Amino acid sequence: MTRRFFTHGMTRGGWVFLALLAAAGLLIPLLNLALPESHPLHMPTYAVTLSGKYLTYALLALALDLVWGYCGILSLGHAAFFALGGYAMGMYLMRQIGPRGVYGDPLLPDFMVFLDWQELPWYWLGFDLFPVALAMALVVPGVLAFVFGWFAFRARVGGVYLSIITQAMTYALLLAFFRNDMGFGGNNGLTDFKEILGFDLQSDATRAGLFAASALALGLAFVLCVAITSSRLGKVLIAVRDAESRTRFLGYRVEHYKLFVWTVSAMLAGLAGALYVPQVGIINPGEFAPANSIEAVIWVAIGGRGTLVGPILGAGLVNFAKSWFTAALPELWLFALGALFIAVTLFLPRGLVGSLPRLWAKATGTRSKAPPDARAKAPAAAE
Amino acid sequence: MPDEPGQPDPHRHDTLLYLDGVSVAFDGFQALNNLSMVVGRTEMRAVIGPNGAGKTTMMDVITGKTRPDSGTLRFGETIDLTRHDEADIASFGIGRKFQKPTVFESHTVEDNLALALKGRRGPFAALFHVASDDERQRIDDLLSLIRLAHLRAAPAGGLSHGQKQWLEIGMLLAQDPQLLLIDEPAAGMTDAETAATAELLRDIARTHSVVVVEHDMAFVRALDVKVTVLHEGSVLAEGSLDHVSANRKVIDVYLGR
Amino acid sequence: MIRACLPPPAPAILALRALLLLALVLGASLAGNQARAGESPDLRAAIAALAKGSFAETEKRIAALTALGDARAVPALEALAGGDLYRRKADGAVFIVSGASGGYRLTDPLTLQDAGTAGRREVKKIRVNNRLRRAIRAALGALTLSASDPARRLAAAEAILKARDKEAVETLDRALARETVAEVAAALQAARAAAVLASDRSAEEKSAAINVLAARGDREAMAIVASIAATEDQALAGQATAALARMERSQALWDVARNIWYGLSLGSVLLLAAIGLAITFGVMGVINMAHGEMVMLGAYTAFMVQGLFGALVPGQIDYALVVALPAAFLVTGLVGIAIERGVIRFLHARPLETLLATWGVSLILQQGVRTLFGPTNREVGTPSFMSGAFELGQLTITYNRLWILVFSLALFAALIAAMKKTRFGLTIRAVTQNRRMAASMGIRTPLVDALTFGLGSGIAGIAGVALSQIDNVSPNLGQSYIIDSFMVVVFGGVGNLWGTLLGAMSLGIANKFLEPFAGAVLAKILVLVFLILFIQKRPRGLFALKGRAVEA
Amino acid sequence: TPQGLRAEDTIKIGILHSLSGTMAISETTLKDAVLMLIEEQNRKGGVLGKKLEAVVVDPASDWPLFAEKARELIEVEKVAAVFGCWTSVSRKSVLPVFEELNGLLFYPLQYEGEESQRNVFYTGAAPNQQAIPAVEYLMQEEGVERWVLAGTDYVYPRTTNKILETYLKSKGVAAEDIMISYTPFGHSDWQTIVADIKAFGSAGKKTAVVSTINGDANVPFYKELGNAGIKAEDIPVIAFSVGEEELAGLDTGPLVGHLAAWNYFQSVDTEENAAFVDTWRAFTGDGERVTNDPMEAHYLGFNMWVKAVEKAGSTDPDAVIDAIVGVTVPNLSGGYSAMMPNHHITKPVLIGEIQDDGQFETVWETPGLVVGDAWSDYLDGSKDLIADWRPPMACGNFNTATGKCGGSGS
Amino acid sequence: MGSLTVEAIDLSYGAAQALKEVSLEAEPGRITCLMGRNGVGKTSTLRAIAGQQPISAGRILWHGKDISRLPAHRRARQGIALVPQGRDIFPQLTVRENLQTGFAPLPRGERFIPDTVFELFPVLGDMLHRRGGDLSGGQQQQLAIGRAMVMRPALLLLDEPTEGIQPSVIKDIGRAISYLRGTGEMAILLVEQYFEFARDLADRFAVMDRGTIVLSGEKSDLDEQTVRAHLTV
Ligand SMILES: Nc1ncnc2c1ncn2[C@@H]1O[C@H](COP(=O)(O)OP(=O)(O)OP(=O)(O)O)[C@@H](O)[C@H]1O
Ligand SMILES: Nc1ncnc2c1ncn2[C@@H]1O[C@H](COP(=O)(O)OP(=O)(O)OP(=O)(O)O)[C@@H](O)[C@H]1O
Ligand SMILES: NC(N)=O
Ligand SMILES: [Mg+2]
Ligand SMILES: [Mg+2]
Repeated sequence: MTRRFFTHGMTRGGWVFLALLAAAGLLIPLLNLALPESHPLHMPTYAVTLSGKYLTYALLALALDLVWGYCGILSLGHAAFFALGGYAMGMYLMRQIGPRGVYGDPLLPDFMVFLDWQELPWYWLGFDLFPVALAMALVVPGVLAFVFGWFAFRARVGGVYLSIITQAMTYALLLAFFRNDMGFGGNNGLTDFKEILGFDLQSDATRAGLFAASALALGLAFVLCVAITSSRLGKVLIAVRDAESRTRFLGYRVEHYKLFVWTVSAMLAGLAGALYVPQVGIINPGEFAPANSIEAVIWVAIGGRGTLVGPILGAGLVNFAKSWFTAALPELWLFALGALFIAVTLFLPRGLVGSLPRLWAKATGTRSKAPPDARAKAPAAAE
Repeated sequence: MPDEPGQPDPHRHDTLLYLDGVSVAFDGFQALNNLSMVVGRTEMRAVIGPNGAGKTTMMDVITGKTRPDSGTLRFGETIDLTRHDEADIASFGIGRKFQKPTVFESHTVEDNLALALKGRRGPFAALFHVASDDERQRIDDLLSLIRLAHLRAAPAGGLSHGQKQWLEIGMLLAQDPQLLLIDEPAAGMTDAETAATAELLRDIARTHSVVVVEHDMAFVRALDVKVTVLHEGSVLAEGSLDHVSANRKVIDVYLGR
Repeated sequence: MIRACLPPPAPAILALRALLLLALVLGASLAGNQARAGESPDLRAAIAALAKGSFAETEKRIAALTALGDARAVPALEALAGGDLYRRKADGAVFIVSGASGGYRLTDPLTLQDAGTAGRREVKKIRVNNRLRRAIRAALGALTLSASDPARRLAAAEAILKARDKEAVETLDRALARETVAEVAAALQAARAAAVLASDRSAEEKSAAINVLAARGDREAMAIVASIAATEDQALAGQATAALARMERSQALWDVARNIWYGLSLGSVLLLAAIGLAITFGVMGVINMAHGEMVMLGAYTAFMVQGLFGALVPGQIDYALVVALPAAFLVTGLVGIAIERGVIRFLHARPLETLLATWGVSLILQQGVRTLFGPTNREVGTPSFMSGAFELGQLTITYNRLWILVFSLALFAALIAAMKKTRFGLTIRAVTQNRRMAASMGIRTPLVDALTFGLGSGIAGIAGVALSQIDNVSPNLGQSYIIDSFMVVVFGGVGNLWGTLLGAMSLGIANKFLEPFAGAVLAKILVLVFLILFIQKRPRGLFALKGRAVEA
Repeated sequence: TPQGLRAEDTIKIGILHSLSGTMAISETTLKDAVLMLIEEQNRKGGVLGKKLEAVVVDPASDWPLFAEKARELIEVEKVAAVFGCWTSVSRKSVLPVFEELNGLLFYPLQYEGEESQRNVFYTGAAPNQQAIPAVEYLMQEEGVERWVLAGTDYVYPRTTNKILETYLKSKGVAAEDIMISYTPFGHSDWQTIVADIKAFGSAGKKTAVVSTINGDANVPFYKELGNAGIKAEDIPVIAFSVGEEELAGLDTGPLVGHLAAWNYFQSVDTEENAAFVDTWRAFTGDGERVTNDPMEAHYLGFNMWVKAVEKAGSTDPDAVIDAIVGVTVPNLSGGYSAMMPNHHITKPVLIGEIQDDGQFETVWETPGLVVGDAWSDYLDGSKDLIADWRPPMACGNFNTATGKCGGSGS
Repeated sequence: MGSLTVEAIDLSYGAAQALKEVSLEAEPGRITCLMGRNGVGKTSTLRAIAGQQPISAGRILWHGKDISRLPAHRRARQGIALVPQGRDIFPQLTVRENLQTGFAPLPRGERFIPDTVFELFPVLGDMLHRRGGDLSGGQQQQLAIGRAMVMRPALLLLDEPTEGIQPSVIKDIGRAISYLRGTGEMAILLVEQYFEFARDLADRFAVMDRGTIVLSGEKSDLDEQTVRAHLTV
């Protein structure tokens, strides 16, 4: 029954994706750890960490697609959930530093010492335990999303209004976390991590392990999203996206549906953030920046909204392009990236995954099963 | 002035829908004006009236889309409809077909019906829902009834106007509500289809309560039920079609000569 | 006793004070002195002496110069304060210098006669710092209390008020007797009151002085009265305390007025930033992430126009900004049209994707400007009519803020008239509500789309010209406004221009009322939280459109 | 080892400055400055007979991207040294990377101190090389008794102000004579704060503003200040983050007399500086282009690295780290700056007043050079700490009270 | 040869073909009535003529000139007006403004709303300042017709104009249409399900089924039973 629940909606593409992900999750660490540096197939640690980061971005994109692609909620604040998850993990990593900080205080992180904090604030308690921190990485974004969604969806805030208040939310959090008084390290955030679960964060094995963990998390999240979207609940979500008020007249409590996916999505984003932080080594309020949320939206759009594989590819592609361009064309890369965004919108109107099969079908003359229509209603302005 | 003032009695056992003194104004325009009406269990009622008389607004009020400024609105014996929202009201058993057809455009015709099917509406129920044979059968039946079986897998967004009307009727039937509110079902149908629809509704009304709004007099005649004429937000006349069509006022404001 | 409350004065200041007094005593006869302007070797030597030694020594020499009590020293002192006094390396002679092509034009500091030119390397500027400037200002105050220009007399009175010199009372009395301009007289009165309070004059006189200062009511006066409130004299202290309480009450009212003014002024900036977006996003439904860059392009146009003005009609820089307005409208309007024709028009059926494409456009424009103009700030000069400030009661109103408020309201009025009263406005609205049907009504939808986007962009450009007066002109300019702009449009209610106006003003005022006690950071957070809560109450903004028409 | 792989005939230098995003406005100049230094060095024949090759990346004002790019520079590009970072957070972000991969970072900005890392060389000012002398100047030369500490809300201003607060109090300034105000990054509406400053300054005591306001927020701040008629003679503002580059976007007419404290001004009148300015203008092809303090810091850092490499005969980081301490190079203000064992350098402190041509005029300078202090003497947690990377101590946070390496403990 | 000649047009929505070789004619002073069951392609035909949907084959001639490639607004400017199915009122424009959108193809001097509009639909006159989207269904239908009349078209395309309209107004509309025919200046193409209404007005009939014309001709030549047969399932 459970097996059926998780797999009945899986398409062939989905299986292929999972297989590739599993292969990458195993192979990349192996190529990094088992092969000597001189071997042509050796995977440099730099690339492992980078790919691990992409995977966490992909997880964020997947979470966003769940609400935007399937339920029409355009969140311009998803980075907030990501960052909160990241902070939860960052706090754990911070506590793991122990007396190895520059001031050697066994309890207080460095930034607290030089700002003269005498004791650990209560909300830092318990974060020395990994399970607590991991749980918080899910619970904090989840609770914030739940409370935010509870009010917003009940009040029937929708369309661009919802988008903008999600942006206001992340912006407010950005400013709040900037404040040194908040006790999260102000603008510098949390950094200088040493180890996770006793493993040295600077060792290749830990990095490979984090990569594999990210792949696993992404795989599980993907399966969960497939299950959700292919269930009747998924169909209700699409119905809400297309004609919200009509759905109500059928007796569906739209706000409950929205709240459900919204919260699930926020928790997935939090998980992504928690996996992101140990791999990049820093979490600071910059992660709350509205531009980050917008970028995540762009990954989804590029990959193909309303397809689950699309956002994953989109996140990977855009970030790979960014990594590559910023080194290869440091002074022109914005032109390249900007042009990429425009080109994809114009020439691949349904994103990579939405459009390529069509183009392929056109080219080969075969017909393919189209993904759920990714077009949405006009924003309130045009309605 | 209503010439057959039916005394509404909310406590009658066979009263399903009870409206008393319902008024709604939009920016000062009185769309419903002290409207009172009673619909009994398994009663079918036809509502006619000039464009802008308030027929659709009445349905909006009953289904929770529009809040009345004043008046009583009761469903069954106990439920005060003014205290509930659309989803609640739908789950009490009030279904509606809109004047302007609204369907889920990116869902297939079949999924549109499946979503409308009677059943538990919570997110978790939906998450773990598995389609039963009964449900599949019911969808098949409805598809052939609304003559869209050949388009069952087509996205509803691509249907013609009339096909969407039919799909909406199908969705309403799938809901299997106690009370069906049907706004202009015959619009865009051929005469033959209109007749068939009237037949279908009569059939349904044996076990359900139905309120139909329609401007097609042939259709209303075929229904052969009590007719309520609305005008400027309140009841102008009530009675059999022959009775109301003889009313001078009804002729003046509605039927014309 | 009063001295005891004041900080121990630095010796230099004491010396100055004595000199000031001396100068004041001589003040009355200065006008006469000027008349028999014989060449005074002392004066020339004293001026030449300014060119040598450390700041501390120069300060002493200024004192010595002032002590001569000769108003002919004024130009030299002013030039020194303004950094225009130079020493010729060859002979150590001192000149007032002004720029001329290829070198400097020299003016004799005493005779004010032209003294030829000098190359850049032949003269050396005489250094000043704030301490010297302050000394000069005080000295000039003494020397100018009887100047013919009322503005200078006013400045002199204010300088004496700041100095709170107990010895100045008689001098001020004499000046008051001569004074004809009410404003200057009031300042002299206040300065006299300050002096009286610092002296050991009678209690009645002091009591009267407290009333004079209480009537003035500003913070300067409050500080003086507060120092009296802390003295031993029971009666006076009581009176001062009461006066202080009155002043504080009126100050509190002025604070409210001040916050409203600041709020309106911040609101006008928000309005300017948002108004173009109210068209491209509010009316057309394009999630226009490149809006900020349109504002930025407008600001850069102002920079360019100013450059051209500087080259073509030097000296008329004031008009550059006026010319920049239409220029910016054209430039950004055309860019907007190009964007609409090149990108947006393919996305009319997919409004959400405009976010993606316009984000791309914004990246390209930012980098384009960075490549073209460099990453650093550009200077857009302030025209004279926008510099400085005036006082309105206890309010300091800066001209640039006032102009920006007026301008934003004018722009808003023009736009609303265009949208509601003209045929073009009607077609814009028709096209954006139902493009296909509008075409079937014979409306040239492609043209209207392009012009509408052009209009929104052009207006953003105009706003950019205005914003160049208060903010950085840099490639990042647009990014700093984009979020606020969206907030304003959404808060006001998408598609409602009046909502944008009210939204901008109320967010501005809310911010400015919160800021004094919450601090700038927390105030901003609170405003955002308020916005989130407000939208729960009114899910379609301040000026929500209601009814079927919206849901249809 | 990396040395073995670096067999090419060029030595790569990494440049890690944001060329896009919010910091591009400041950092792009530094990228150009390093490119110029590299070009100059190559003209002189390079280093160890090899040409230098710049590797420019754009971390795009995105802090995690700084770490990623740092890793790329060291691990993939195998650069010998990196010149980069501006904000403290970007430095914090890359620190672990430089530590893990044993790279070299030259950080050119004045910063909050409280740090000394083996792989990092701090060529900008520590607080004792900027903030404290600035306040001393105001106290002594201008007789300031009342202080507004206005800053952007992040760690550099916070720490600096904390140090200053302790310092001022130790000099007998009362708590009510200190006003502290923080604003968000990019704050642009300064009306309230400027009015508050005006009010605070009208209490009859000589008042000054110590500004740690960051980059973008300065232009609107000074515009408001100028328009509100706050004259330097009345309430001088001394800034630690406003240099020639920031002033380039302003009409400085109304701001004449306001101050800044740095270790270098473009107006410094020395042969070296004249040459530096000329080279810079030639390099950028812009005859009006200004120079600033962080550029000088890179100039010093770069020359120190060159000298250290030549001294060590190798670009190997360990060798350079050992060799560079004690290296002395001429600075642009006429003296010699030395790399100290704590990886900070010696610098003169200059106080300058803004002129109406957008330049600063030095009105005061320290008689000699000041040694950068990694750990402030005015903070409880750090007053016992020192840093010394020479063997045998080789410690960035040695506690003189406990005699141990590893911070103050408790 | 009518002034409107539709020659064997094809039209597809994506992969689905909706029209196959549809040919039609309409001429001034006459009413051509297009009938057929739901989904057979009536609306698609009108959209093709009005230029709202591109055709993939065939030609559309207007006064002998091929207009098949012209954008919709150019066709409107040549006198083709559409009363669409579903009304397509501009929801946030007032009734007056909705009517004024019809001015676009008119020369400046003729930009007024003809009195006949208000005579025919007095309710519009009463509600000039109400937003179009707030009107009841039938009122919107009346507005859609009125709006087309403002354009003073030479070819009027009416897609089920009686849908949702009260009986008395249907009669008025019928009278109005015959009046317009009577002026002899307007060609009218009427899509209608309401058989009696169509029969009373039509001069010519065309009946569609599954995207093609299956029957057409002068009313006099056609037998009512045959036509009706094509409309039942
Ligand atoms: N939001 C609103 N603002 C103003 N008037 C409104 C609004 N909503 C409805 N009305 C008016 O209320 C009246 C009743 O409309 P309603 O749709 O109920 O009529 P109806 O009886 O259904 O007409 P029809 O037969 O044409 O469908 C109409 O005159 C309409 O214009
Ligand atoms: N936008 C669309 N996308 C895809 N298919 C469409 C679209 N519009 C119409 N169709 C299909 O084209 C066919 C013809 O539709 P059309 O609207 O022309 O029919 P109609 O004759 O006007 O029907 P009705 O009487 O119901 O209005 C139908 O099968 C319909 O499913
Ligand atoms: N280190 C600084 N100035 O951010
Ligand atoms: Mg109706
Ligand atoms: Mg149709």
